[in-house]
Amino acid sequence: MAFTLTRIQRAEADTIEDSEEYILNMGPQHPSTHGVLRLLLRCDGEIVKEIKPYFGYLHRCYSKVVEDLTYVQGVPYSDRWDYLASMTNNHVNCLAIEKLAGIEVPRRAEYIRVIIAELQRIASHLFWFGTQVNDLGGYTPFMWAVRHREKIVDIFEELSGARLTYHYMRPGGVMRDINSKAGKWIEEFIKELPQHMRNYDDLIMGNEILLVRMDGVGVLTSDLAIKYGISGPVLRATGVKWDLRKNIPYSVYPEFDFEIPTRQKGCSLSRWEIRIEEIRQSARIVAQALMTLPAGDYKAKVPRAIKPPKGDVYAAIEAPRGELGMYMVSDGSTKPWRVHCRSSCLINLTALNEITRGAPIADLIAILGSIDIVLGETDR
Amino acid sequence: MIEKDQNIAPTQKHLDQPIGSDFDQNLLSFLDSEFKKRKTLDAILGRFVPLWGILKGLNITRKAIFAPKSTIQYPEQKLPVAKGFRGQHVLLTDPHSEQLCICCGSCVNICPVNCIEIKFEQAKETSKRKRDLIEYNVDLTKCLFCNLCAEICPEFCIILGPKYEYSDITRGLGNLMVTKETIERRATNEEYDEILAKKGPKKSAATGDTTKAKPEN
Amino acid sequence: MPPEVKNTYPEIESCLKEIAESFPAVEIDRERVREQVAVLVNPSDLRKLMEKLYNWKEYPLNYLRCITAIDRLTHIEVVYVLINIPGGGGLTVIARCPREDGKLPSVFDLWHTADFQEREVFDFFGVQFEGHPDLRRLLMSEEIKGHPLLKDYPKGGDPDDLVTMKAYLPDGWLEKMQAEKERLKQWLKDEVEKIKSQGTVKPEEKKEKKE
Amino acid sequence: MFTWILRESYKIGLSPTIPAWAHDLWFVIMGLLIFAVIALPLIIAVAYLTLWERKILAWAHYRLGPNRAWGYGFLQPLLDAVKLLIKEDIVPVCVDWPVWFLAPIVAFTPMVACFLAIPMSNAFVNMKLQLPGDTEPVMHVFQVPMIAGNLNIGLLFILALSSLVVVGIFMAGWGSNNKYSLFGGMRSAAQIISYEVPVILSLLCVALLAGSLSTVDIVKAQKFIPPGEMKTYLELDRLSMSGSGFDYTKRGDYLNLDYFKNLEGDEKIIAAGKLYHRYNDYVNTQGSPRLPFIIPLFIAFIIYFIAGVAETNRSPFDLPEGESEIVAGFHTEYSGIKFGLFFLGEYGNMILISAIAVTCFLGGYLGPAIPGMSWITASTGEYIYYFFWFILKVCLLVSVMVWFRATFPRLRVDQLTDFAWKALLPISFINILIVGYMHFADWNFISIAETNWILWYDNIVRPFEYPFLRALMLLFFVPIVSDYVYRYRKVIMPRFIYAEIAFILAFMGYDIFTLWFGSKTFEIVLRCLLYAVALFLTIWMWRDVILAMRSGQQFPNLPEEEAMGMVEKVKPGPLGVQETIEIPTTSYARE
Repeated sequence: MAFTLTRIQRAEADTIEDSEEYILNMGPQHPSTHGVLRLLLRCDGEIVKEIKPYFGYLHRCYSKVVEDLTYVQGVPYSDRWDYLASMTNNHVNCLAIEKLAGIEVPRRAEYIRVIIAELQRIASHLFWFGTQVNDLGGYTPFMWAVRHREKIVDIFEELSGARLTYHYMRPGGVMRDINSKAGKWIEEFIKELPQHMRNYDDLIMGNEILLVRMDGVGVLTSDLAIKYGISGPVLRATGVKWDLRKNIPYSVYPEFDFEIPTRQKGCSLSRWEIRIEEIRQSARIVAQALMTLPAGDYKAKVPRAIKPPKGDVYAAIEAPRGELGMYMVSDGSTKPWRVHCRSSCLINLTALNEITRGAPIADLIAILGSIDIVLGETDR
Repeated sequence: MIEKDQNIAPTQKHLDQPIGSDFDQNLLSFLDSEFKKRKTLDAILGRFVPLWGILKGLNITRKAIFAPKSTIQYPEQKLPVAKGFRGQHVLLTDPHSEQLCICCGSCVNICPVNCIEIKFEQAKETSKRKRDLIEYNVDLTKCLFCNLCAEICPEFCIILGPKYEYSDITRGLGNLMVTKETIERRATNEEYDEILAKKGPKKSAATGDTTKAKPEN
Repeated sequence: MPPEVKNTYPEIESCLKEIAESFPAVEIDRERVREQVAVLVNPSDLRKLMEKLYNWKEYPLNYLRCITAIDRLTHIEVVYVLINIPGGGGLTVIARCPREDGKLPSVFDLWHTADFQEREVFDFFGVQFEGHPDLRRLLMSEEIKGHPLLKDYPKGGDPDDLVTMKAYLPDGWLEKMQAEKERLKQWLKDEVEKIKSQGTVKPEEKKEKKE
Repeated sequence: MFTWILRESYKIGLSPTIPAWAHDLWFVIMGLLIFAVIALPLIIAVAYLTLWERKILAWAHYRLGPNRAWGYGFLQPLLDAVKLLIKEDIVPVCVDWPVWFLAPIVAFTPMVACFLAIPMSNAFVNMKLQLPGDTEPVMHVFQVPMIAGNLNIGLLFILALSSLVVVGIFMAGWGSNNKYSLFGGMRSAAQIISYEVPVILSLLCVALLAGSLSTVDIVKAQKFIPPGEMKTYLELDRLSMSGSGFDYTKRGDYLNLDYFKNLEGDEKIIAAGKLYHRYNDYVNTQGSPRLPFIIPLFIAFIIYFIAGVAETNRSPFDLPEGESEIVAGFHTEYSGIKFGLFFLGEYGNMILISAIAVTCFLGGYLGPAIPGMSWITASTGEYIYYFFWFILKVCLLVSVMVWFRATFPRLRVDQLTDFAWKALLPISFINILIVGYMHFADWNFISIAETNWILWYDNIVRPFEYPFLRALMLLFFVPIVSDYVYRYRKVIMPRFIYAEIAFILAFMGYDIFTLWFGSKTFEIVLRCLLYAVALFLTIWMWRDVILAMRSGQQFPNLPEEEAMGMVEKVKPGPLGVQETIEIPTTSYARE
């Protein structure tokens, strides 16, 4: 119903010839642009006619800096792209280096990587859950989600020694072995996850206000999503069953049994459901990986100065926010000739103008939250 | 059991033994059963009672209001820092405050942000070591705390310690650019034993200094 | 052992055959990009090739994963990583274009995702994409001069645009950076001559020898 | 205290024989005194309400809340107030200064003024005084409610003033010369105007039951007396007054002591005092149940509370200052004590809405007798006992509001107004019908069953039926399918007119048949037929639409939609004509 009303508002707003349109400058300092995104809105009343995003307020010259560093030195920089999912950033960086240099990763290391990456996905989705509801005006879920995410952060601190920018995954394996304390914590976390998820569902998921706010808002069709290069939960919400962990497997993922949740409507609510379902699937993957954790080395023997042969590589993984890719060019020396990061947030934002057209500003905020951007990754 | 790989973290021994697959094998089935759990009464009421979701939400916040709180009163109480935490640098000397660093400059070279600078001079013939470390400055405003310097160090004498309260209002030398005097401390005996254990097998390595391999005690 | 990654798709092979027939100018390189087949084209053929790949009946490469560019000192290579959803097979199309005011046809109307990525390439390499709706800088601010990811762009910014430099730099650094820029120009000239002479590029090793 | 004030004031020679103007002046002074007694505690109450809210929110987040300022944060509100006072008062460039400056005051003052008409406690005063009709000064028993202005239109006064807040907020939105502030102002205007209607309709039920608009009478009407007991001592009155010709349903009649000729001295006075109370107890509550009105008017209470939360711009209706959408809404540009005034206004409104709800639905200052506190009498400060109950109930409702904030996300603007006009308004209309009928039937279900149904029809249905049936059509069909109306208007309009004609025939039929045949039964049968026709026409009118809604099919796009090319997706592009527009990033850019 709300959607039809916005449609009729849109129809009326468009039929008026002399409607007083104006420019509204949202951001870079705005509570819910998730950092320093700047949107230039052409509005009519509260109806958004067109959006012109401006990036670069968090640009840190990643590509230019890394060209002067060796491959190993470049890895800690990748922590800073998506500071809510640093592990996956390390993962794609190490994956690119290993493909380029042909490094064999031990099996135990791969398993540890999978466990860590899925925990990171859960943490990132939890944080998204909090911020999404915060954008919609609910304050409690944010605190609950952050309090829950804190457990994962503790696990990562126990493993890597850092709480935000864990430089944990290294070319050829991981930094330290997964010790029994962290293992116990992971097991506890996984075991009490279902209760937490039930609490979240009771708290907000069935809430009628949330449903009317999210349902049918920011609809994106599947063909349009593919045309826009959308990836991750936003793409899956449009009905496309595309997940790099299944379609282009890149680690030991083929050995685990998990499902790829998809929805058909492509609205914000279906993105919501996808992410909530992905948390469950990630928990299942972690459980399987823990149950069959092989013994062995946690890190291959890597020369101090990696000298990959000449050539290019495009490595991509399924990060929490979509396909996180890395195009790396080696000229045979110890330093990469060119490094490019394919940011999922930036490319998901390409469709923002399309899916928010004719929606009121309140919906724009909801849609922005449901795309789940991190400006660190958008600007690199 | 300790790898001879040079990139191994020096704090590996501090941590517990690495685990095998000693987790309970019913984890997955437990998860599936838990996720499948549905409250039928809830579903029925949700269909027929208007605004049932809102009432549920109110109920669960009511529970939370009277639940025990999880705040840590920071300056008074502090959370324990994990072993192997990557905080401010620590420059270890041996238990007799004899300098362990051989001024090879590996940490300076590996640092991605060039936040370490060292000054040394040739030692006199009387002393066992070749070089005397004069200055060891770490610029914390630049540092990424990536732990690479600690992993590359052939003497395992520079590590990232557990100190995380190093914020300051000025950036100058001694405040956020910590000096040798600030970060240097004696290694405890077990730390020193671990360092010896790591160095022992690779006495003849080109990077290590053979004369310093076995100090007297 | 890691699971073997499926990197050969029969559809792609047939596709490559047809490309080789219809576009004699393109060269197909199987070694260059790991686990993928690279198709090197000239700017003139790019547009036609892209339309063919996008409208491929059996196996349309409908998903553009990534656009980026590489500065090869003599020319700039713009890389398009294409893939088919849900097939999974893909190609890497690499278009060469001259280094100074290089022009390429935009693929915006085929893949809308090219909107920001082409802007990024233009921002960092100065490649003009003809047919792009609004080709502005993406990440750098408008008043920046030059294109930073070119190899002869001095670290820390272009000393010629005083607007930005004066604001950020302490005294005396401007002269240093101008000297650095001169050095880089000279270095680039030498490199290009060497490449033309021997046809191999190893600038990093040369630099190490210098230092 | 009030007892004391009155007694002392009479000692110092305010004799009952003072002229009328002095008598008025006396009540003016009393009003000012009580206002001074009200306004200061109000500010403090608001300050500590903020602390209480932060505490509850923190507990809901598993946090502790502010606990650094002196113990459990008892000094926090004071420190916040000091901070706001000593903060720099920033005046942005090119604000509309007078409007911008006046806005906080306009938003704050009506809230305080509303508390004039809220009775917070009650005291019994016996005093010797010569009222018209007394031959000499005699002892009289007076109920002095602790209220600044005991207006006989108290409810109206409160409603009128409380809806003035929107003016201040809108002034702030307009004067700040900031688009986000303007959003906030517009939103709050739309919101408060929409939610005034359900508020008034739900308070109308209260006025209906209490038989008065005076808040004091409304509270007295909720004094719990078991109906049986009520009946008995009304009859006792009848007996005691038999022969005296006393009519206790006439106001003021009880002061005419000629009825008590047969009584002597004090007995006469006591009878007068008794009659005074009997009168108040009876006349205010003619036939209504002697309960807190939340029991008979539960639905009205719910409607009022929801709409009241909306009127105070609280979550989930906090659109005017929803910080995730429009940065801080109407008070984006305000700082220092101006912002503080807005803050006070909002939280004072919370207290006000709760106080009105307590007064009208929860029995005001009345409360059950506390066991063991029987020593509380008029002489030992009964008003404290009443005041305690009042404060307790208000705190309860305010906490519920904070609890809402800890739970709910925010609605959108159109959903907000939908909720007011499509959900709350029809429900409150129907609620009024039911309440009116119950009231007519004396809240006695047996008598409802016994009522002659034609009488029932004449008295209840007929006055309401035309508006009621039209309201049915307009409220339940038109808004719900407004979009479809927009698309199907050509189909719908003629049928709409047929249905209208059928209704009018039905109403004409009533008079015709009563005049010509005088047969009510036949007339009503025929009217039922006509109603059937009209309702059939109504349903037929919406048939296509309802079927379309059922099948969920896609609706024909409007011609103007297709003209605008909105049916197929329009490619995103540059800003077009407005490509090279100057955007003032700050408000200083205009200079």
